[in-house]
This record gives sequence, C-alpha cells and structure tokens, in this order.
Amino acid sequence: MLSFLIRRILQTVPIVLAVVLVIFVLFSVVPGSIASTADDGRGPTDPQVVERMKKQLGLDDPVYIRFGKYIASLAKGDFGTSFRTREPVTSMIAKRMWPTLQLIFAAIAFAIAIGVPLGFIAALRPGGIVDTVSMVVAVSGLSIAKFWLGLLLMYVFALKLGWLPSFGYGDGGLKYLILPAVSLGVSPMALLARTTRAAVLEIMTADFVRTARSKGMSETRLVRWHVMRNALVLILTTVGLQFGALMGQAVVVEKLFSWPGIGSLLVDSVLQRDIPAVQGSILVVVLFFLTINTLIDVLYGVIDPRIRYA
Amino acid sequence: MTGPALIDVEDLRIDLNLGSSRVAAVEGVSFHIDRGETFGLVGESGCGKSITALALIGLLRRPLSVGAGAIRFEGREIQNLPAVEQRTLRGNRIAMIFQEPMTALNPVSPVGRQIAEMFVLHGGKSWRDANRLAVEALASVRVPAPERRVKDYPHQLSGGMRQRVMIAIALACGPDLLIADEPTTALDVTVQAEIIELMRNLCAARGTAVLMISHDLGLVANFCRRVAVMYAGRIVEQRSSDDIFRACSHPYTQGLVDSLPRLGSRARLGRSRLREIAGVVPAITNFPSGCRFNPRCAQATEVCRTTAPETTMLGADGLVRCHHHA
Amino acid sequence: MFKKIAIVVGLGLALSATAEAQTPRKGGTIRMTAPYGSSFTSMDIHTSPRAQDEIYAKALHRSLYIWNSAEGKPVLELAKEDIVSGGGLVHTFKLRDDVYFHHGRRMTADDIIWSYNRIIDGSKAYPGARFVRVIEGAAEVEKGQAKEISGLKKIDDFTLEMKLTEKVDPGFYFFNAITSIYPADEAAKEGFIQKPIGLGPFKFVEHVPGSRVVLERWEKFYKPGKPYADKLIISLMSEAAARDVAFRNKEIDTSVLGPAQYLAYQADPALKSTIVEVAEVFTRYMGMNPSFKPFADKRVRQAINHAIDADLIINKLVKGKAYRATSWLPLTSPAYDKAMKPYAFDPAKAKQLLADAGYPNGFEFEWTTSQNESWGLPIVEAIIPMLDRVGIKVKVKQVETAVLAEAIRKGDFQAYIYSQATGPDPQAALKCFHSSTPQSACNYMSFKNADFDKALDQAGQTDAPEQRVALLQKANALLQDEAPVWFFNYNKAVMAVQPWLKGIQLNATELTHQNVEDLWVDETSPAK
Amino acid sequence: MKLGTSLIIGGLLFTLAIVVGLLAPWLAHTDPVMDANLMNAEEPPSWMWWFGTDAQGRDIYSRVVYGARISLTVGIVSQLVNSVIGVTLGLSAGYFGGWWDDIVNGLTNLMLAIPSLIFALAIMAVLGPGLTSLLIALGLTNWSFTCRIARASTLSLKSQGYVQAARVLGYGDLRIMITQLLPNMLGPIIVIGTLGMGSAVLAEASLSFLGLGIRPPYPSWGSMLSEARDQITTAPWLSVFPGLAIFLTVLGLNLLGDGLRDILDPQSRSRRT
Repeated sequence: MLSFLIRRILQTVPIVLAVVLVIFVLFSVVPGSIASTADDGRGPTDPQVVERMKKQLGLDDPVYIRFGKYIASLAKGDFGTSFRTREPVTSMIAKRMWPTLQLIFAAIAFAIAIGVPLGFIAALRPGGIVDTVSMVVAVSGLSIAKFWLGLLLMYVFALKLGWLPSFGYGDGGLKYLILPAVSLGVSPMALLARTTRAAVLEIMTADFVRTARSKGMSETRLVRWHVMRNALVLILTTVGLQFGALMGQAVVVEKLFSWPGIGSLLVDSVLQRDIPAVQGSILVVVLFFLTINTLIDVLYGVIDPRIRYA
Repeated sequence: MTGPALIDVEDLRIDLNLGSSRVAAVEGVSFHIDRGETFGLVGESGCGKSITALALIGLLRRPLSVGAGAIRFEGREIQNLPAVEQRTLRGNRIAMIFQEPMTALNPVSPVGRQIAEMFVLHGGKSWRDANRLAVEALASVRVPAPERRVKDYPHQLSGGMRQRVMIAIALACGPDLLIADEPTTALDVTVQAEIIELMRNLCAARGTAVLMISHDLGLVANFCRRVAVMYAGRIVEQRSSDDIFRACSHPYTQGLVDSLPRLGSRARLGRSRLREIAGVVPAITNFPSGCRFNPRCAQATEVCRTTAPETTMLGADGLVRCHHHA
Repeated sequence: MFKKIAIVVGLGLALSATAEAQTPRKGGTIRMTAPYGSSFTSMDIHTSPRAQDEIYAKALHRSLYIWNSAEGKPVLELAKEDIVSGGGLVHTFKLRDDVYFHHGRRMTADDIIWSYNRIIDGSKAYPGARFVRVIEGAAEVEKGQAKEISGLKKIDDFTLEMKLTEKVDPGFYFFNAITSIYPADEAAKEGFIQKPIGLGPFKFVEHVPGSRVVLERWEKFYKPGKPYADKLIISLMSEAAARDVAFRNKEIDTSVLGPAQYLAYQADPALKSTIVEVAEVFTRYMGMNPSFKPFADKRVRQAINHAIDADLIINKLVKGKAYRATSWLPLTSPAYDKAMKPYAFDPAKAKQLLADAGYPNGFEFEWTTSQNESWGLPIVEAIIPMLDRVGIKVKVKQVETAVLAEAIRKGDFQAYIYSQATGPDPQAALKCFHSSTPQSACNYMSFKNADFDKALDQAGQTDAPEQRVALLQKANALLQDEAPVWFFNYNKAVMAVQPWLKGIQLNATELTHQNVEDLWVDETSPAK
Repeated sequence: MKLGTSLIIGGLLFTLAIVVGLLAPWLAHTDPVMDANLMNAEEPPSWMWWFGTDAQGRDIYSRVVYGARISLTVGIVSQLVNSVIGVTLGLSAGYFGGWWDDIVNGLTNLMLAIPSLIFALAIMAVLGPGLTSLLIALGLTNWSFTCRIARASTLSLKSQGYVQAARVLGYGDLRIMITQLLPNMLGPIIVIGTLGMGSAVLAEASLSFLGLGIRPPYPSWGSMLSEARDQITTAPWLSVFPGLAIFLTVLGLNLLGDGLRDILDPQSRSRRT
C-alpha cells in the first residue's frame, strides 16, 4: 500500500513538470504584458513604473532562465510573486483553496446524493416511469449551458422565491453554498445517474445476482448486499474523472456567483496576464485532480478485493 | 407412493416474449421428483432444460415467463404463492447450483459471508452466528482450513473450491430439493468427479432430492435414478437410468447414447470415432412442424413431418414421444 | 496616471434634498458592491491605481486631500490649512491633531513623510510615484540617488512643509487613494497587508479574497458623529446579471448599472427612484492610426464621423447612458464650447468625402476592441452596418482590455475604441494631442498639427482666464475639424441605490467612490 | 427509455440543427450582422420578429439560424480534430508500443490532469478570441478519451489472429492500421465523438461567458447567450432562444450518442455514460 502510494506520487512528478512547462511556454508568448497589470484600462500607464516593475519581477531575463528560476523556486514550494498584487502566489492560492474545495465537494456530494439513488431507482424498473423521467432529466442536465442554468437558478430561487441568497460567499454559511453547488453539481449528477443506472443494469444480469436470488433474497436485500458495492466501483471511476471536469466548470460558476475560489482567481489572472498566478492556480488544480484520483485508486482497493497494489 | 411428490411439474410451458410475438421455448413438460430422489434432465444446450430449472425455483426473468402448466411443491402450486412465501421456499427448501463457479459468486464479498447470508435469511441467525455456521458449512464440503477460507474472496479460490462454496451455500439450509445446473461443466475432469462424489454423498446423507441438469447423459445416468431427455423444448423420453442405455426408445436418445464413449466398447468396435448426431439444434423461433427432431432423424417418415407425436407410456416409469418408438 | 476630476451635472432624483432633511441614523450595515472585477488587487492600496480598489480604500484610508463632489474639486482633509509661499511652490500644511490610526496612535507629519517616501521608492515601482514626483527631491529618491525626499520637511508634529517642482495645485496630486497615509511604524511590518491600518472612517475586519471586505466603524474618527453605520461590507460582484438579481433581491445596497439595466430600471416604477446618475469626465472615441493609409487623410476621418449615427447608438444601444461628444473636451469641461455642434449624421456627405479622398468604393480596416459594453464590442457591432452603407468594411479584432491597452500604447492598431479621462484640466486633456507628447504617453494617434500646438502653448502661457479658455476652445475646435478620432460620447455614470441608503455623493470622478462617513442607512434596511 | 427512441429523437434534433445551419441563408429573414437597425432594438417576439430583436436591433431568429452554422462548426470541427488526434495517437501507440506508447500515455495523462476547459481558457488567452482560436483550443484539449479507447481496442485487436494474419500476408503497418484496426474501433469512437460535439458546443458557451469566445459580429449561440445574460430579468427573449438552441442541439447530440452506443458499442454501456 505504502509503496503503491509512493509510486503513484512519483508518477505524478513528470505530469506536474509537463504541466508547468506547457503553461509556462504558453504564457511566454501571450499578448499583453506586465504593463497591462498596472493598467486600469482607463488611461495611460506611467512608463517609468512599468520599466521598474519589469526589473523588479525579473522579466528582463530570457525565457529559459526564468523557467529555470521558476522550477527552482517551485521545488521549494514557492509559486512566485503575483504581477498584479505583488503578494506571494502561494498565499493567494491558499486563501482561495477552501472556498473551491467547499464548492467542489458540495457539488459532488449533491451529485452523489441525487444521482446515485436516481440511477438505482431507474435501473430497478427499467422502462418504468421513474426510469424515463429521471433519464430525461439526466440527459437534459448534461445539455444545458452551465452559466445559463446558474442564472435561471439564481432568478428562481433567489429573486422569485427568495429562499436563498443569490451571490457570494457571505460569512461562509451553508445557504450561500447551495445555489453555486447545485449549478455545478447538475451535470455530474446527471452523469452519475446514467452511470449508476447502466452499472446496475449490467450488474443485475450478472450470474452472482441470479445466485443471490436463488438464495431467496428480497430485491431490496439483493441491492443492498450485492449490487451496491459492485456498482460502487463503476460509480467511483465516474466520480474521479468528474473532479477534473468540475474544476474546469468551477471557473464559470465561481465567476457567476462571485465565489472566491481558485477558478475566479484563475480567470482574473488570465485576463489580467498575471502569469505567476495563472501558473500557480493551474498547478494547484492539477495537483488536486491527481491527489483525488490517487485517493480513488486507494478506495478501489477497499471496495474491490480483486484490485491489489502490486 | 404416499402423499404428493416433492415436486410435480405438469404440462409446463415457458414463453419467450419477443415483443411483437411470443413463442414457447418449453412446452408440455411434465415430471415429478420424490423426496430424496435423484432425477436428471438431459439435452443439448438450448433445449430448454436450464430455463425449466429456473422456472422451478421461480427465477425466470423477462423476456421469459411461465405460460401455462403447474409447478407443485409438496402439492402446493408455487406460482400462486405470495412473493414472500416464494422467497422462503427459494434457498431454504429448493436450492440451486449454477454452471459458472467463476461468476456465480459475488466478486467483492468474502465467500464466508455469502454462505452466512443463508443462515441470516432463512435461519434468522445473527451475523455472528451465521459466520460461525458458515465455517461449518465450508468444512462440510471438505474445504481445507475453512476458518481461513471464509475470509477469502472468490477470485482467490480455484474453480473446484468455488463450486464447493456454491454447494455449501445451496445445502446450507438443508433444502429438500437441490437443482444442479451443469455443476461440473466448467471444471477440470478430475475435479468434476470429486464434486459429483461430494454432491452424491451429501445429498444421500441428508435425504436431499436432486434435479441434475446436464448435456452429459453419462454423468446424469450415473448420478440419477431417473432421467428425462429434452429436445427442442419438449421431453422426448423419460426412463430409469438403468433402462436408458439398455433400451432407449427415442432416436435422439439413441443418438446421445451412441455419442458417449463407453468403456470396453472401443476395443470391440476398433478405433472407430464416436458417433455424432447429424444436423443442428433448431432455433426456438423456428421449431420444425411435426416431430421437432424429424430434420435430424434417420428414421423420419411423412407422419413425423406433419404430426407431433403423442406421449406413450412405457411401463410404470417411462415415457417416449415418438411415432416410431421401439 | 490620470486625473479623476469632473463636474457634477446630473442629479440623483431629489436624493441630496431628502438626505439633508432627515437626521442621519446611527448604526446599521451598509452593503456596497465593487463591480470592476472579481477581486481586489491588493490590501496595500499604494500598489494599485485601479478604481476597483479605491472603493474599499475610501473607507479604510485617507489622503492629504479629499475629493469634494459638491464643489467638484479636491479639498484639504488631513490638514486644516495650507499656506502657500515661495512663488506658489512651497506649501505649509497645518495638520489636524485629532487624526488617529486604527491602532490608536495619532497621526503626525512623520507618517505623511514616511508614506510619500514609501510611494516614491524606485525599487518598488508604486503607481503613486507619478504624483509624489511633483515634490522636489522625489525623483532623486526614485532613482536611488537620495534617501529621503528633500522637499518634505517636518516643522513640528503637526506642521509639514512641501516644496513642489512646478506651480500646481497639490490637491490634484494628493487626493487619490494611492497616496494614502500609512502609519509609519506599523506599515513597515510584515503582516500589515493582512490587516491594514489606516485613517479612514472604518477599520479593517476581514478580507475574503474574491468575495468581500468587511469593515467596522472607527470610533476615534476625526469627524464628530461620523461615520454613521456600524459596519460596511463591500462585496465583489463583477457579473452585472448577478448584481441585478442581488439588488432586486435587496441583498446589496448599491449596484452600478450598465445601459440595458439603466433602461430597465427606468422603466420599472419600483426601481426608477433608486437611480443615481452623474456625468463623468471620460470621452469615448474611436482612435484612427494615421500610419494606416486611408486614415492619414483627414477627409476619410471626417467621413467616418459623418457616417456613424452616434445619437442613435447613444439613445438605443447605450440607452441614453451617455452624452453626445462634439470634440475631445467633455461638456463639463470649463473650456467646453456650448455653441459647438457635433458632426452631423450624413452618409451622403460621408460618401462624398470618401470619394474625394480617393475611396469611392470604401476600404476595409481592422478595428481593435474590448468586450466593454459601453465602449467596446456592442458599439462596434452597431457601427459595422452603418459603415458598410458608405462602403467601409470592418474587420473586428476583439481582445481583452489588458491587451487593448497594450496595443494602444504600442500603436499596434488600425483603429480602436476606448474610453479616456478628459478632465478636469482641459489643458492637460488636450496635451495628449500636442506634437511634443510621445505616442506611448497618450498621443496615441501620433497627432501633429502646428496650429493646434500653437494654440495650446499660448493657452499655457497666458494668465488671463478668458483668453485661456478661448485658446483652448480654439484648439478643441481644431481637433474636431481634424478628427483624429471618431467622437462618440461622454460617459454618464449610473448607480442604483436602495432607498434606505442615504447620503450618496455624486462623485463625477467615479461614482462608486464614496466618502462613506457621510452614508447612513435608515431602519428599513433589511441588513442586520 | 426504449432502445431506439433516443436515437430517433437525438438524430432528429441534430439533423434539424444541421439543416437549419445549411439552409440559413434561405431560412433567415435578415442578415444576422448587417441588418442591425437600432430603431428596432429590443423588440419582444412578435409576428414581425419571431424571436424578438437584440440590443442592436438585429433579428434574433435570423441570428439563431445563422448561429447554427458557427456553433455546429465549432462542435463538429473541434471534435473531428480531437478524434483524429486521439485515434492517430491511440492507434499508433497501441500498435507500435515501446517508447512511443510511453510518450502517448504520458501525454494522455497530462491531458486528463488539466481540466479541458481550463486548458482551453489558457489557449484562448494566448490566441485571442475568434473562431480559429476556438477550434484550436477545443480541438486540442479533449482527445484523451478517444486516445485511450483507440489504444485499448488496438491492443485487444492486435492479439487477435487476423492482425497477425495480415502481417503474414505482408501488409504494411499503415495498411494494417487503416484497413484492419481502424474499422473495428469506429463504433466507440463515433459514440465518443458525438458526445464530444455536444461538450464542445457547451464549452464554446462557457468560454464566451468568460469573455474568450467567438469573434463577433458573427453570431454563435454561446456568444449570443453570454451577451444577453445581463438582461435575463428585463428582456428574457434575448437569452431564451439561443439558450434553447444550445440545449436542444446538445440534447440531440447526447441522445444520438446514447442511441449510437446501443448499436455500435453495445458491450460498453457502462464504460462512459
């Protein structure tokens, strides 16, 4: 187990390095410069200030030297200094981490809490009314533009019904989390409902289910004792892959709901050419995704005894 | 014979629902098994023997369903019983072993638990007691070191071991009838013999009746007191095992018998090849008219092609369905 | 950078009148929004010139001067008196002695000297340096040739002498938040940026990056009885759609309105009374690069001015949220010529001018634009068919604001659309077109006209105000005729303010920049 | 849902979108770009303006109709690029193995690790908004699934007899890959491609929302929806029609993908839903 984890962590090193390289190269050729970060978009920037900033941030060096320096400081856990705020990127990201984690896990929790039972119910009566309705809902949930859905939710639940606040992080309370999390969670929910349904349908035709039935087991017990755990393996795979997509979608949802996470930091930084912050944010997103997937691989072993960490 | 048979199947028809139409996959099947008796159902794959077994235990799933006929367990019609009672019958009084030991066990559950389930379901035991009983059950099917094996997962066991686990599950509650659907087909030959021996001994000791289903006439005749031969959804001949080799009446049965290697016979007949039955099993949707065996039958005449043969009783215990029975 | 000054034109509907009639209520929470991005740049306001950051800084910090919206000019804030001597170059400030930092220490002249020295630090390149540079000796500090600004002298704790390099009103230099006064002792410490300390009416409670800044009343604020509110929350809300929902849902007290919402709010009886508007000193225009051949011809540039129906765009697309531009100087400028007529919408004349210039069949140009709804893409989209009618084809190059600013500075464009500060000093605004001004500074169109230069130079030399205005008007008129740009409009800033929030000032430099100590909420506010 | 129903509904919706896109010049009432007339700005839907008009006074119906061209181009072309990249890499990696396989595997893992929307966002920031940038950004960032499937089926097909047989017959590598391996993996690839097209249409909308979408004035559904979002309370028709167009098209593609999977890739029902 431990050696498995160490191996997994070592495997991620080249990926992380490649990500750093790709982003670094990408943003070395990006139009707009350091001057843009000092600009308000409303008037001319003091050219002297721009020159000084360049010097201060070491932007006069050639790209490969900057890259080398960046990697060196990364190794020390230092993500560099933001062009825009002149704060260490590490601390900027640290402040954004918790809201994003809250949002992502709330969205996944919502997706699992609704999607998995929905998929189960649908699969137990395939072709039934519940099945048809939930699958129509699921495929619709996958087909709607995320920010439009968010706006509609905001409009209905905040403005028309007045149940929930429409924006922001507020004091970090749960009620602020609901709308963004639901907007973000709808598509993984839909996906999970479909995966679960397909998985359960497949499992229900398995031989061991027939064995279980021949034991004189009720369908409820059958599902609880035999189907669920088997379905969990497939569900887990979907959940793991969804984390990546969710980190991407979070960018849109965070922006829409003024949610102070990594996603909105990333968009701000991209639009304002704050390259260290962009690199830092993307790197953190990638690390998060890799961590989650390692955790899920570990979970596989817990759920499915056939998987061994050789 | 006193009282009703343990199980009594009468004129059973199983329909295959194809959406727009339905065809009978099995029809006119009647047989009975007495307490402690061993009964065999033989036929090529697709003849309907497995779904007949599934009908007995109430496990037919769409698109298959019982279309007509009666299945009586101790004189009571099973199909009319409420679902709860059907379930108490299933596993508890009627148990089943399947062909595929590789897949018939839940891969993510320890085998001990899968045995213990039986005691929880039917014995009303706590999991703690049930787990203890599971060790005993595993010991009774002669699995070495059962207290360790109960914690194993199916993939950690060999095919033979898994089939022993299946037997342990099936016999856990001391059922009256054990349905064994090709229990040894997927196993190595040497293991086959061990498993058959095990079943024979356990069932004999407990007085469990066995319905053995196989394509292997030799195996069935060896194991069972009586044998029914199915072809294309119908029972074509039913005999005591002793009679079937000596004096089978149906050309199909004869074909099965001829295709068996017989000890000693090889020497006498020289190194001749085993005889095979010419032709293929007809598709369920396309059964021939008249006698369903007629396209493959050497003795077929005009009447065979037009008229389905009636059942002819042969002595007290036998029957045959052939226009030309000997 | 730019001077953010203007004159109040529009008036919020009877807002100021009612505000004075009522007695301000103490307590309550004010919930403002910061609409210009989804984060604050920094809690160190010296590092950021953005309008967005000044919103919170106005509550947390104070500068030597403050913008007075009613008078339309900067006035002394931290000093009681400014005695001018030395031919207008030496200012002696008598500082207030009742000004306390949020950690309880009284402000002295040392803090001001320390703060200006910090801002001018060349190794840090703070944007406020351009203002501090007006003090004698500052440039030397910036270049590292001196340790302290020689022009700043502490006479005693509450007397500060400031010697300038040129004869200007220091108010315009030291009212911005980027020249805020920091506590010399605390600001040098490492954790200052995490918990900033200022002189403003509210002290810092928390900053959730990307979400909001929360502040609470500073009890020892130097204006008696102020501030009124207990708490001030400034939420970051860059999405206009989300702001609209939140405002209607009474979750926020202020919301900056775009054109579409301006129209919608006007049409809604329940919301109409929440609108507050003010004319800002920004001119929106399309800049034309003379190095792109067609634009070198004055007739082509005039043709474009004739071909575009600017009034229609202002009324329909901008929803009346702007004033038609005649030339460069905004209508609130002292040198604005009320008699001047804008270019008439006249496609026939435009065609004629194009034909005269040798483009009877028009031409195609690339138009660089941002997505900004008031001076970006939607405007361009509306103009495309108008120019098409006179034969001019437009290729749109959409970029982000940051890239646009860069392209403009570098002259890397055929045409662009932009918004530029054009006040309050008309001289400074027109200086951008003086041939001596480099392209990268603000002469983006590389404008060169001897008559214009002459008029502007004369205006700078004269001491007679009327003559000066006349000369500036002449230059402005010349500019109109030369048409280096398409003159579009002057901005009208519009904000929706909940009825329970009182004391909003009509700040023409930037409507969201409020002196929050004057704001108060009545008991109908739903905020606790 | 019954087998086939989703195929039919999905196919119909997608075909409808294609037909609308192809026939746009005949279906549209006005030119979607040039016929801006500010006199008609923001008219609600009526007989004259079926879907109403936008802030510039352009007919939303005509823009939605023309928008089909751009949105479908984005969906189809970017997904084609993805499929070609994915199949080429996956097929060659599975076929040749060795160091090339390692490289492709590494690339695939890299692509999986960076969320595709974020990667596309970064590429768009570099290239600037516009159709070509969008096709590149979306075409380069979503091929990892196709690649994995192609590689996996190549590996399983390779071990089957007929590839060896083809080799014995002296077929070249390229010929084997194209004539023997490719046709056998097309089913799942087409299914993934169909679903991917839907994702691309949605991704275009998301990027528009973030200010990095299509280059105007030509309308895409995503940019129309994004531009109209401020007016969802005041002029809902501005967003409803492009929103519905996106929804129905992506719904169609998703249903089509499901239906195709049942036919083309029956054994993988649960592999990717």
